[in-house]
Amino acid sequence: MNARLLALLPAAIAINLVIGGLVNAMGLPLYLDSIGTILATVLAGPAVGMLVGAIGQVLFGLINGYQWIPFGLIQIVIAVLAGVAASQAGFRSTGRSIAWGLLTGLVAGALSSIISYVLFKGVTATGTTAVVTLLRQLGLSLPVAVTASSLALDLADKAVAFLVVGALVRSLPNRMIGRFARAALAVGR
Amino acid sequence: MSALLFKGAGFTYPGAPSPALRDCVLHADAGSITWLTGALGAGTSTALLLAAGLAPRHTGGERTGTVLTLGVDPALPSSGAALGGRVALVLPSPATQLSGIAETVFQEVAFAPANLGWPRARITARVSDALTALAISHLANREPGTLSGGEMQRAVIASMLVLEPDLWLLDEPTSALDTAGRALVHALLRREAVRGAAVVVASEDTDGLHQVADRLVVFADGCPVLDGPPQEVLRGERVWEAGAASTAIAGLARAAGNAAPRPLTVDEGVARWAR
Amino acid sequence: MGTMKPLLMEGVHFAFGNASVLEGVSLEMDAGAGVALLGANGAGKTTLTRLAMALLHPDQGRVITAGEPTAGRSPEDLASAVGYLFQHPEAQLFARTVRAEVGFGPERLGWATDRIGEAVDGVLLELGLSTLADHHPYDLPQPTRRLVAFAAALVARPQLLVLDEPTAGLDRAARARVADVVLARRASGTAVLAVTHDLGFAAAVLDRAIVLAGRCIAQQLPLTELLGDHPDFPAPPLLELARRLGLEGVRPAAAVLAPLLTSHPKTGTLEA
Amino acid sequence: MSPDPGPHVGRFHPFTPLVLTLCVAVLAVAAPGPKTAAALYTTTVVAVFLGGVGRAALRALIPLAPLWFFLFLLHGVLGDGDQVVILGLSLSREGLAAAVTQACRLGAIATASLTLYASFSPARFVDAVADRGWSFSTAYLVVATLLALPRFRARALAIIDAQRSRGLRLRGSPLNRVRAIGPVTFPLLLGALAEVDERGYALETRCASGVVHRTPLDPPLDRVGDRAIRWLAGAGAVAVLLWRVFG
Repeated sequence: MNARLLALLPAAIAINLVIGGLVNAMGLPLYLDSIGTILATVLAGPAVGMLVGAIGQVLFGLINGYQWIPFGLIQIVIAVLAGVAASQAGFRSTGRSIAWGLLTGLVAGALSSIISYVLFKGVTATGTTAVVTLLRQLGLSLPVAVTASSLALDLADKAVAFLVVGALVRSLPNRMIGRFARAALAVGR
Repeated sequence: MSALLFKGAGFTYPGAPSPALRDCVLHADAGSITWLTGALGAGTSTALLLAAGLAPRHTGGERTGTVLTLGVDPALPSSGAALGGRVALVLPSPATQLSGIAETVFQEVAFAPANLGWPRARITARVSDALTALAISHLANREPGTLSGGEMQRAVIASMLVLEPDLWLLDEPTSALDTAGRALVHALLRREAVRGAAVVVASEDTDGLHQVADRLVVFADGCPVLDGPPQEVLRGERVWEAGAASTAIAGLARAAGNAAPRPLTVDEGVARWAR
Repeated sequence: MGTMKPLLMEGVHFAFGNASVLEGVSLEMDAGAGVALLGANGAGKTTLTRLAMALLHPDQGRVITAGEPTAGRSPEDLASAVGYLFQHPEAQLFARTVRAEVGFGPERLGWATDRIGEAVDGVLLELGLSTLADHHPYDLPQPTRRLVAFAAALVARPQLLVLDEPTAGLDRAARARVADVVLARRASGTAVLAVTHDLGFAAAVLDRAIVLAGRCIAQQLPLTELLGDHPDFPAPPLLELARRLGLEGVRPAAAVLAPLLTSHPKTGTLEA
Repeated sequence: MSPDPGPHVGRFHPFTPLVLTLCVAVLAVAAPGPKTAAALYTTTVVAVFLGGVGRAALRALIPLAPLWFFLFLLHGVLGDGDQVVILGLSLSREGLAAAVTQACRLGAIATASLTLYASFSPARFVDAVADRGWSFSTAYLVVATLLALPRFRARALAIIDAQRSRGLRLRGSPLNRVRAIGPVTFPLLLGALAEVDERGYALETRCASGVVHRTPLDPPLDRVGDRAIRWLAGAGAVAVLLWRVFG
């Protein structure tokens, strides 16, 4: 692996693991644990994005004890979708970024609800599970409650994640855009 | 044959409106210390990246003309084999030069030799010599991230010294060091030149350089405009015209309307102006 | 601002957990004062500046910044009165242009748009950044980026400037520009507290030295007296020369010393 | 990555805790009912205490507490099927069993995982990989990220301090907070990207790309005991998995 990727990847993975905490410190109930994956995909392609997402998920499990390694699959799906979005200049405007974010959120939400229900009995990260419990008390069945809460949170989380990465890449200085040719394509510059 | 040779070398960063280096002719010889100075943007830092081959191989952008580093064109992908571990590069911000996986300063300095697959005994011996040379043996077991700026800069220099390079490329190598630290690094560079290495320093810190450098090259607007013995260049007027600067005392003499050649040190200043 | 002191600390104690950092620190700064905060790494210099900015609060004693105790207040409350330059200032840059970056503070403070425009243009002129106003900060070399962050700390014309290593990583021209601006702001009444290892800069633009050691203020005296007499603080070239030429009590800056050296171009003897 | 990985577990070859953690995960997923899951969890906790890393088992309770609470709530209290009254609460028998099983599964995995993290020494891991001649890049990415985390967290806090000192208010209306996302996250992202070039130059100059066989600085001992534990645990886990899938 060339030295540039050895320098880029740890930073992108660390962003996946740190930005959530940063945003929570501001009282926003978002995970944003895929910004590094999306950014790496836009800058260096989906293969790199998948690696960032996968290693990030393993390290998240290692550090926090939560065993979310099965959710690594979702990071890979996000990298694929972000790659498709980038190839279609999906980050060219706020509107397009959010649209691609919602699409990714839909797919990610559906997948995570299956994993959450089948493997984890609907109990995953505190935020999501609190919503599940609420819906359950309103009388929804567990599978429906899990699916609804995963979808709702993932739609919001991925929309904001795509929004942030799109706004960032659009505002990148010329020197950086010149260094990451793919990024220019992603924002139609 | 020069350790470093630029013939009509030019370079433009990707997305940059104008070239950072234009039609640059420069050489640096083994066994001597060549000091490059110039205002910000004059091209000295770019010259070092070109010499190391990182421009354009890593930076992207366009290079023109010829660059030969230890007789090889460093921009060629195949140059890695010929130059690997023989060219040392020290950049201004120590924090970004760390390996990222060392838990101790010892492991940090041993990073490159380990990557090159040196035998363990040789690594241990060379690392402790390098730590001693930079007077940081007492930091061997400290975590690199917890060092002060000056300590980190010495650790980065030590992690290059360990390789016994044939060509040193140093960009503002003493920016975070105090007076004593600066003197120690200058003495170290002199010993490296005596050992036969070519030492090229890019720095605006001209205060101590006339006791260190064998040759001073002043850059302006992307290419060398002055090249000569430090004492002569620093006492003259053209160094200021090129947008660079001489020592603090020479600057004071110039502000006081003194004509060239001007005093360089406090002692010379006292001799010149004392009643 | 009348007689209100930009910064007052009375018997300040501060500890990280059980590791005491500052014990019984008292200091006072008047309008226009210029203080260099010196001391070894870990002596508590940055902690003291963070206390002044209400980024930290004392365990005992009082910190009064811009006439108001910092107890119960947070940095954003002091943002209009205090300009704080962090050690790695470029780490806070995010806007697409220098103008937008520098205007961020005043905008957060709710200034009117035209007032923001004037303040930004003024500070960019002061720092020689006017031609770069529409450049992206990350398209500029790192020293210039640091100058942009410095402009962001100055733009709201605070009455107190707290600077952490203001000249670190700057090129010669930028260093001279920062020195000129600090002197000009002090002349207009702004107090400046600077943590610095750059003794040439300190001697040229600041007056008093506060040396932190052993968790308290070990020494507090004019800079020109301290530098050169203390092993840790050697005298920078211009101060050394001024002292050996018998020019005591003169600010060791080229602009000040030069006229005193009006010497015959040929013989170079001192006629003043 | 606590400074002292514990008196006993530190003696193991770095790969041993790694393989054991994977085995515990496989066994946990394969555990059919509450009894087997509970047995696995207790064995894991006992083993961890014997290994001298008891505090990892205790620290695991922090992430586990909310999970256990919601499992009990969702499946116990709100579970359907025939009810049983315990301590005045009417709980679903079947739901409770499912909740206990899942709780113990997560308990075993979280305990093993945090023990691995507590005993993880980056340098020994890199040396173990180098000793085997495996891919240095993968070891580099894992270790460089773990060691970068404290630096990124510190920088994130510094950014919040810096923006607040310029007047940014983080509390206030949700719109105000969403608008604050840019000034808080962009500096971290741009700063990280701006550093990539210089970090890449340093890694290239110090021959970190295209490493063929790296010299381990202090190769960890791989005793027969270590290898035996790894093979036995691995075989056992695979056997249980096969039995569970095809049994």
